[in-house]
Amino acid sequence: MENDFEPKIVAFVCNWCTYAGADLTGTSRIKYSPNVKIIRFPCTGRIDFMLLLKAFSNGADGVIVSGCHPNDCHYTSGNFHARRRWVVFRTLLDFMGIDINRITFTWVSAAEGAKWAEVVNTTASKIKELGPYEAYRKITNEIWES
Amino acid sequence: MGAINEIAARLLETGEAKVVIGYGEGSFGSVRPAFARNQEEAEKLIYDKRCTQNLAMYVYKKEISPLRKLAIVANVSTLRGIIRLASENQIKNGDIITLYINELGEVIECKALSEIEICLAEITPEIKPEDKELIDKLDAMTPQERWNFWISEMESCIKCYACRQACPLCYCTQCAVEVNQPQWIPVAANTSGNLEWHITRAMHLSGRCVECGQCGEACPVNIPIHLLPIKLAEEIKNIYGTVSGMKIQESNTLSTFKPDDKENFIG
Amino acid sequence: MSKIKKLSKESFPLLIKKISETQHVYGPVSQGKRISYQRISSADELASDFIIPDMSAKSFVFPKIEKLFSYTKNKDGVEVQDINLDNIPHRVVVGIRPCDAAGMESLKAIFSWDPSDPIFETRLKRTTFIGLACNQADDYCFCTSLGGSPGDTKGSDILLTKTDTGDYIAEILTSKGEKIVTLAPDLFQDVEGDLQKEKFLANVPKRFDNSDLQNKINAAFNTDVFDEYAMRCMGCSACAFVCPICACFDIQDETKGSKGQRVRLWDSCGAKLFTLHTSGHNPRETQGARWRQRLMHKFSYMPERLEVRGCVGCGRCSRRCPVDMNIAESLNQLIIDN
Amino acid sequence: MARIGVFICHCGENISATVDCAKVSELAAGLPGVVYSTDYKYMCSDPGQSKIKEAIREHNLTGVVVSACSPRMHEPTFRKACAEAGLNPYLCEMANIREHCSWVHEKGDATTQKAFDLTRTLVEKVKNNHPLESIKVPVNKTAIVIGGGVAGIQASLDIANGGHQVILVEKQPSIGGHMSQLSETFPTLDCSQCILTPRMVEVAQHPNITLYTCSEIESMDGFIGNFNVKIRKKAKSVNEKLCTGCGLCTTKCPTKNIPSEFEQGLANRTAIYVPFPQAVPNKPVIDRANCRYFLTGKCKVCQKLCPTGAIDFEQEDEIIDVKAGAIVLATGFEIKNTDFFPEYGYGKYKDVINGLQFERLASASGPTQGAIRRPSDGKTPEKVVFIACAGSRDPAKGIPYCSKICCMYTAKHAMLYKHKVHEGTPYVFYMDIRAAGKNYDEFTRRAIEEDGAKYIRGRVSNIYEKDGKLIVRGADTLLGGKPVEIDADMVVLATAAVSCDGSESLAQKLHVSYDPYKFFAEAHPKLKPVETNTAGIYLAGACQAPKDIPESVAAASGAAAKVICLFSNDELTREPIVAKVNRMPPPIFSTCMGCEMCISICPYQAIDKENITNRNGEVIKTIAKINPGLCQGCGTCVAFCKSKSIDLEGYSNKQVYEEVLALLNN
Repeated sequence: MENDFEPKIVAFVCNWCTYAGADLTGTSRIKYSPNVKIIRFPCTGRIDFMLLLKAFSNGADGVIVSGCHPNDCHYTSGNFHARRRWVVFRTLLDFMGIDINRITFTWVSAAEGAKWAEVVNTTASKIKELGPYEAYRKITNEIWES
Repeated sequence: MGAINEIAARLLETGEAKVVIGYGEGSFGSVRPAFARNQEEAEKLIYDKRCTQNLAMYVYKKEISPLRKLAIVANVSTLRGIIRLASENQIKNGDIITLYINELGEVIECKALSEIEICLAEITPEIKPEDKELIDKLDAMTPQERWNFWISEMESCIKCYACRQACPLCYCTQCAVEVNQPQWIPVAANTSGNLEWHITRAMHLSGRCVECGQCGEACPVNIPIHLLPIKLAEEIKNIYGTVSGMKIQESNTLSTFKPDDKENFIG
Repeated sequence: MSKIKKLSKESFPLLIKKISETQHVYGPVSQGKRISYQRISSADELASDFIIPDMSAKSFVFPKIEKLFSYTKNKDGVEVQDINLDNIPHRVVVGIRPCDAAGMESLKAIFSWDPSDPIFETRLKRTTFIGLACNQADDYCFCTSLGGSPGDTKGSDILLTKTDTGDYIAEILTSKGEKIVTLAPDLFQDVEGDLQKEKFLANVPKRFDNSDLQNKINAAFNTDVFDEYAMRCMGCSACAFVCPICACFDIQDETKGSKGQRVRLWDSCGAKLFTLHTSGHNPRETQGARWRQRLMHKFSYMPERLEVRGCVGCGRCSRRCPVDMNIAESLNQLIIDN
Repeated sequence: MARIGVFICHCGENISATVDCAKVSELAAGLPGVVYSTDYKYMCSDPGQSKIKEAIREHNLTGVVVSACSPRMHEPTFRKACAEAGLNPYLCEMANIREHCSWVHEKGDATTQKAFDLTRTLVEKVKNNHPLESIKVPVNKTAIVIGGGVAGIQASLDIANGGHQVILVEKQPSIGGHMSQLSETFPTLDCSQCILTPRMVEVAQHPNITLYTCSEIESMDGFIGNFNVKIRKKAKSVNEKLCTGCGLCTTKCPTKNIPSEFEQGLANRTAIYVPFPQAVPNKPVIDRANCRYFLTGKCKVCQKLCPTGAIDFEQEDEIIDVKAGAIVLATGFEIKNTDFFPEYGYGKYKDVINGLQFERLASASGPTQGAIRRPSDGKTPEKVVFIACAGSRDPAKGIPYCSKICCMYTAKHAMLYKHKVHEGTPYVFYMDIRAAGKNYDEFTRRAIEEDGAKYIRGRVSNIYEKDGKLIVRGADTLLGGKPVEIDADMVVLATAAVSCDGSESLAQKLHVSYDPYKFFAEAHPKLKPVETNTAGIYLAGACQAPKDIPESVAAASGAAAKVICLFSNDELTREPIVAKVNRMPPPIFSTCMGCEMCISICPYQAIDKENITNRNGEVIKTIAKINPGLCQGCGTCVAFCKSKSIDLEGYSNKQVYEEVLALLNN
């Protein structure tokens, strides 16, 4: 069962660094796990924390959030704002017992195609090990099962 | 507690305030928010140890704010609420006269918001020992135990929004939970919807919460929901050194940044 | 059909055990600072020494989320799946307070009003209420002012009254109650003579005289008594949600991919969104108007249309109100003023 | 009802080798709202694009999803194709099934499924797209150049020669900047003024350039193409129109002992003065802080002598309103004074001077007519110690960066000294020699090898005076830190180049970001070196970071080119991917509560306040307003806004929300 488990992982990435970095992974033909699917945003600053909640409540087992390295933001400071947001958000999730091991925050630049593959593979294998996010699924499914 | 009645009576008499928001005797030995619009009502205002409720949310309440100029009887949490509202442009100088009652029971009449800042300058805000205790207890738990704790609380939530209504900083005409394009948060009071609602509320208060605990006080099913924003306020104090509701010109922690802000989890 | 039996304190847990063999049993359970009706498997789990659970028992017949039907969107349109009433469980609620049980009558009046609501009807039919008469009360209790009592049998299928020995006087009130007795007839002992139930009931003094209440309330419609309420009431829905009778609801679609379901959710006339029009206009513009609506609905409109009041005097709304909007006090004031 | 067309590209075999494209197309056809779905070998080819165009017309499509390569590659291609077929280009989205799928996964069902998942996600997004029009902003073709040093001069001339109006604003009474103070320039040793003054004159005479000296920026609002700037022109007390620049006043002024700024305090000037002989404009100004009349109320010698009656003691500061389409910042740099260095005597030794003072000593037009004489007693120094990195690269002094120009000018100073004092010995203390530049390394080598400058690698720990000599104590790190002591006659500190006083407040007025050292920040360190984050404001020269002359000039021409590009259009066309604050009918007007936190979060200062007024003009509500001319569409405000009152075109809340749901629910 454990081995068969194919986790659903959503990656929220910025257009200018990580999306481009993932493009480079492709151009470099570096293979990675197909469990991760990317949603494109202009900037990490655009990524609403509520979207991460929506990902979990719609059955995601893991989430990746990735953007430009500090000081490299295409919009200069979107990632700095995002960084504060994630610091607080992560604290809150942890305080509520939500499994923060299921969220990977990372900076991947447009030049880091190999890093992107590594981030995806590491996250995918970590989530595989953690198994499906049953605890969250239980509370989201209750309304559908009654 | 003569002073508060006399000051309220004078402010109403001179027309400096159309209504004085304060505390009055409530049901069966409790206190309740009270509104003095005339001499008779001014006489009924009280202030004592029971008056811990943060009344700042009345300042922008639709039924009251048109009566500005207002006066408000304030404890420390009300002061902080007012200052934070001012820093978010919800109150202007001159909208309100604040009657701060200090530890000695003296009434300090603040006509300008800057006078409230002066009162607050002498105060180091601290969270309630019982809240601290519960936060520490939760911090010491395993994530699984914390999850079990909160999920059992979330199951009880009925989404009555008393937490929001009681909060001095939940002043939005349209709350994020009322947005239905897209329907960010389910309307239904199911467990995951409740969880999303409370996470959203805590996030929206992060960097802004004045730690009055009013949301938890208001909860009809006794969910200690105030621990969420208070926990974040404590973390923000530790990480960024900011405390909200102390200065009108204070910057908002989550809409500002420093290039060398620290974090230890972004790879 | 009322029959009086005796249920000894030793028999009571056995009865719960017996019922749980075939049905889900619920009762007031203490959970931190909160007492609520929860599923139990033994009498030990029941909370003791409290006035009234934080939430009323209405969720057994009118849950905070009620699925009405579900649907699937496909290429050609929408396929609707009706709810299967057979799936509504049989349940027994032990320890429901007489006021909560009495509230069931009012709820029934609302949901049976044209047209009758099959889901509600089925839930009510399949729920057996074993009431427990109140032997203590607090200042907020005012059932007696509205014609109820701490030992009121209305709405209960069996009403237990705890005596000073710890044994119970059991009034078997309905055929559903009879069915419970037949599960374990040996536990119910026959009694002789008057057991003087009243002796064991809490004393709930009358807070006001309810005669002509409807007209007095109507007379207050345009008075400025609501101005102070308008200022104080902060517009949450706590009062409505803890109320055993408030039955306003909202209909929403919950969706997930191509699946969806239409649900009925608790709503409250105290919330500003309740009457907000898309245009931005709100016919109940102020919190005062909304509070008035709450009173009017309970004490004027419902008696007029449904011949029941919307209030049983449990006092929950007042206990739970963050700003001490005390309904009994309001009523008293309206009665005095008018 | 949405009518979506889905087009799956094989990309030759790039996609189809691992993804079953026909299957994806078939699955997509089953999605609600999809009315047409197909796959093709090369969607980006002409026949591929024609397929899209035909489908748009034939099936009346309301949205198009092309599942192919990265949108970063072909989004413009397919959007253009859609536009050609009459579909608004912003109703076309791309699912990246090549870079993000076929190239990175093995052939198999999972890969095909992922390609479909990505396609479905974009189908759900495009259902929530709506037509957008590119934003047009009119362009006022006047540029303001702030700062009249060599960078400002170059930028002004380039823009003016491009046929556009330039307003050059200079704080000092003359343009010229630091370059006009220099003696000779490295690595060619040509006379600085000889090459600069013709440019200064050209500025003065250029029909397209309006020059305001003694002027500063008072305030700025507006945005790219449409800036409104107030310039404060300080009172010069001399009517420029009447003044002929005869200079009589300056010779007769009784206050003659004011240290000359131009001469770096090595010579004096009068209270009414022209900073230097080649000044542009070459008309005097009165230094009110030192003028006898302004101090005592008596004197007026200049007024009495002036043949044209140009002296005007009553003159007041003038505020000039100008409108401009672009702004070039060229405010240059300053160097630290010797008093910044306690270890070098806090500036109390007269013969410890900074590099700029040495320039004046070496300058033929300087106080010594180019003879190297030390300030204290006018003697020709026999040993001169030059200390590079005085303050620079010293985190302890708060200046961790390299001032960049010092290595070169110190070599030049050593050379100039040796050329003028043949018997003298120049010593140079240095940390590293940074001589990267055309002919730069050759130049420093010449200083060492031909002119005998003695280079000592090490820092100077302190300087003190003893018997009329300056004892310079340091260490030679190349000799294992051996202590070195030199009894010098004069010491020249290559003090750190720092941002100008007032650059922070100017940056704030112009809403330009700046680095921790108050140098203005470029929009991108690599690809946008002359742009700032505020569209329409550009950087030239050393206001951005220490730069030498050729770099400053290059940056100035770069900035000018950016301005001319901007001015080559009557209107700016911008991607309509901008944020908007919602508006709704009364009584709500907008759900924005006016907390203004988005104003602080916006990296582009694109958010301002807007008052909603009733018919009587009374303010009902103050809300945020986003200037589409400034907004770059990052969406940080959108994610931050608590009441969800701001949304971003192209990445709206509804769009991204539906994407998340679609990705996870099949």
